[in-house]
Amino acid sequence: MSQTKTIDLFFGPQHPGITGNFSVRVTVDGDTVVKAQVIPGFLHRGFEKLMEMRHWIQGPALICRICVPDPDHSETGYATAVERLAGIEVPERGRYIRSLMLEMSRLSAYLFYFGGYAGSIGLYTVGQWGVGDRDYILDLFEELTGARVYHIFNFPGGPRWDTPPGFEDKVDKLMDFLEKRLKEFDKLYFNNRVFIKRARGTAPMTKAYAQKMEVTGPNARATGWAIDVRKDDPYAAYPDLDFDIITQKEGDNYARVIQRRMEFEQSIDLIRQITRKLRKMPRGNVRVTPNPLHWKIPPGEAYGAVESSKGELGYYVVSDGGIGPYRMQARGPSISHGVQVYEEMVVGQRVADVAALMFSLDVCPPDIDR
Amino acid sequence: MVDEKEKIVSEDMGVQVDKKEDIEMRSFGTIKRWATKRSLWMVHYCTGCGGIELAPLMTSRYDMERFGMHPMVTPRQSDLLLITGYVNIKTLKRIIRTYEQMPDPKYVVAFGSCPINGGPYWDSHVTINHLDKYLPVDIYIAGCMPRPQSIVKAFDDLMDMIQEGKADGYLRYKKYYDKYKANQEKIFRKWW
Amino acid sequence: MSITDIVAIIGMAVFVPLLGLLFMGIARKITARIQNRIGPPFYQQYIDVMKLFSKRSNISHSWVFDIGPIFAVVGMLTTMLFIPMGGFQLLSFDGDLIVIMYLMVISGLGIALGAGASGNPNSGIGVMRALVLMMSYELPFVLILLSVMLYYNTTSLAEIVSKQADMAWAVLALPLSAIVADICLQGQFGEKPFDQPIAPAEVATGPMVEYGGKYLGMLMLWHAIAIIVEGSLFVNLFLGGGIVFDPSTYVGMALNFLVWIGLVFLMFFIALLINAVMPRYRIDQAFAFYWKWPTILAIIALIYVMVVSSW
Amino acid sequence: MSEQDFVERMAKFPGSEVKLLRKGQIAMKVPADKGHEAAEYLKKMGFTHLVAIEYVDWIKDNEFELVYNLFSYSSKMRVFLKVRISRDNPEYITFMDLWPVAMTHEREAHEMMGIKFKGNPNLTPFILEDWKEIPPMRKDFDSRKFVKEKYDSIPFVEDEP
Repeated sequence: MSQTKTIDLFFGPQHPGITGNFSVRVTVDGDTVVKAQVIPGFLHRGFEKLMEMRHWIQGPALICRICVPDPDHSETGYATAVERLAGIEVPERGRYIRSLMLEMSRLSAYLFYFGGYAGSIGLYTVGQWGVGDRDYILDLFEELTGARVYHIFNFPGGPRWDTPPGFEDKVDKLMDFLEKRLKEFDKLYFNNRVFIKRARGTAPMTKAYAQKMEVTGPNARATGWAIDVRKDDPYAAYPDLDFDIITQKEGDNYARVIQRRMEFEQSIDLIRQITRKLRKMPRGNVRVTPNPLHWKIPPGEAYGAVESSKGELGYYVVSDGGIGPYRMQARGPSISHGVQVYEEMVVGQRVADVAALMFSLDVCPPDIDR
Repeated sequence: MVDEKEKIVSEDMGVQVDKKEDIEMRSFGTIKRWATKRSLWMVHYCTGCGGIELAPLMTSRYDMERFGMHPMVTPRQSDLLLITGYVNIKTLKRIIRTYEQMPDPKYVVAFGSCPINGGPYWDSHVTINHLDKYLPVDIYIAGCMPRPQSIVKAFDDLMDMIQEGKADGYLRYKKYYDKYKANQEKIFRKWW
Repeated sequence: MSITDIVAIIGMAVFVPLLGLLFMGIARKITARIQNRIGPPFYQQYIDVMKLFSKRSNISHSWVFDIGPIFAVVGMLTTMLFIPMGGFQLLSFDGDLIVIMYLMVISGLGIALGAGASGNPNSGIGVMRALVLMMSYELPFVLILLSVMLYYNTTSLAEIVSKQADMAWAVLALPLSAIVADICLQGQFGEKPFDQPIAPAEVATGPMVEYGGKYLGMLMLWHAIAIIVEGSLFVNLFLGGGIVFDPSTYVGMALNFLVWIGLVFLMFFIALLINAVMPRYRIDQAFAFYWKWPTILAIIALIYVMVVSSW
Repeated sequence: MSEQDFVERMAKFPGSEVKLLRKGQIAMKVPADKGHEAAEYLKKMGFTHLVAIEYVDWIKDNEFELVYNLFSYSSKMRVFLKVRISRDNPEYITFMDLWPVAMTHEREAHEMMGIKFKGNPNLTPFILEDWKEIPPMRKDFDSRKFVKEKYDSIPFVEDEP
């Protein structure tokens, strides 16, 4: 008998080994995956259609809901695209506040990520600590914007308002705290021998493969490919900030996690640079949005991209001169690494690593579904 | 002691309860309901964006496990289904399937504005706007996102309702089963 | 068998699950404290079991599925009868150590049988993993048992305990064996890094995936008894069975019993602390882990005992 | 190379209509039958990264516009390669041979806009399930009317007495 018996396993949509509402159907031979099929669409809301029925200024209220763990990048991506289309220049302080929010959002998304990957291999303590610490970032967001998760703050034309007095000091204090916590995470997690054994050499992605499959963001950087939208297509205050692109070499699960850990440190550094600049800057002038009720943008098209915590998140906006977008399309980072790349990379892995690979790639299902 | 409230619920709802079970329920109803409310296990299923606020709720800041609640992996083991946010048709099919796999008594908490009336997606072509047309909901939490405090409050209220025997969603589902099924069939072209 | 024996058996059969549930409740509390949380009350586990047994509908898949948990609980309770618990031992004869090894496997097979009948592929994989894991830790554990049996020159657990009361505790006489046995205990408890059979993110709690309501309550009781039985086995083998006071008086007996509870909890506590800060191995890594260093150390320990006892 | 150089080089491609939109973004319009050739031409110029395939429904012109959003990491330039196809028979060729990931983008465009891509083997349902209406992202699909008819018409189960 040459034919082996295979089993179909459904990972999701109701399964803890899945990053949200998403589904993977894996065909397993013994303990090895031989075929995988990704089934997205559980979070489809038709943003692109809804946007056509909204005004320009109503965009951020919807758009932030595209990727839940990382909503500010969605808002800023849309805002950047609309600003480019309308030819608006955001005041310097507005750009800095925007960058501050983006980096804080990145920190919170990475804390989530650490917990997610650790949870997929059973180290729940990291998730408990990480999400607990993330809440302090949410507190600051609440102080700045009034909301914990969906801030609806980065409008086309600049952030809604200036930082409250003393905000920069609070941010700096939190950064000191997070830096201290990161050392504890190192002990518990990043230097944990079982974690290293589990992650190192698992599902490696080569640089050539990443380039072929248009993988972006930390996943691409973990293979040694130095790309970063913050450098390549600068937005917000990033042209003025001083940072280098961090890369790893191996491109396996371990490199992907460590890549995020390094970027976490870098984000803390960036936030410190921003708060230093914000203190010196005159307060007040942050936003130049025209009167939104009869704001018309001349016909044309523009693309605005941001480096979200998952990769390149871009918005293509088309105007026909009306009060709202004629067409808006989002390019979620997960559309490249969550569908085809995942389907190909998971083949040959053990059942135990189906979830681990998904968490390490940081697939965000609403990115794909929209 | 005959438990009047439990009796009223089961008779009012017109659900067939066999005699043995009825006696058992009356005699131990209070204790059973107390145990049920103090150990609500929820299905680990993030059906929408509200799932993001469940994480702080489960972890150190708000620590849901204080109330004996924690996520369970499969519907067979769980008592509580959280509909966290908007419901896509594709998801609704899985939600109903999950709900039907859960053993009685089971409770549904709908999270955020979207399952109430559609929220920001009221004109979207794939989100069903009213969840209670397809599933019985025990408690709603308004807001987008509902803050963890309001979620904790909702769980607290749900526990009170269970103790008083008012959380009768699963009984209503049995009573109006035909109507619920008819509604579900109207929007799904085929089941599987 | 006298009336007192029957009363004792029933008493133990009630007491041990309650004790195990208490341990599990405290475990949840301790884990919560490590994770910066308050955690559930220590009696949470009793509430959970009460709730599970009060579930109104219980979905069955076949009669094999039904008897699986019963098989497991009965198997574990039978094992319990052979294990000395702080001076109380219900059944005992020469060679009971070997019987215990068999019985412990049988109760695991009960779950395997029931889970297999559920037809869910996740349970199948979970059962497969559980069997592989069992095979992995049984090899060093059997070697360690051999070394202990050789050292005390008996195959009766009761005799090992009584000899330890005369001589030193085995943990002092055979420290290497004790370390290896503790590593194996981690796998027997099913705590991380060896909780592959129930890994939620991988196989969705494996064998338990289709079990809900009363079945899950049974499995919880099974787990509670298993904790006590496995911890107690270690305590009997290496920590003198908790016999520190003179067992001829009633006060001494009661104190011995409390010491036994404390020692079993200590073993569980150590496993718990490791559990809280470790991810899990992949099943092949767990297998490789057990058959490498613990096995080598167990062989060294065995050779050491052979040399010592031949003098 | 400056942006103007790029514009000039792209303008050399037969039948192309090139426009510098703003700093770093160029639009290049080519006839539908030259699309694949133009993509190869651009890929050789360094535009190796296919960001996304955008699709716009220009219902007044009775045309669909496919926008291949290409980015060059070497020169940090972005180009929108635009082709227009008829709305009556929306069919185009696949770009999977140039960028494998185009498969997913085309699958999405097929589902949301109803454009068929010749040569793409995987045009199966992707995001929607059992969708029988006209593709939802088309301009003539009225989502508010659809919602009213489909979801709002369903009665509540338990009306208050």
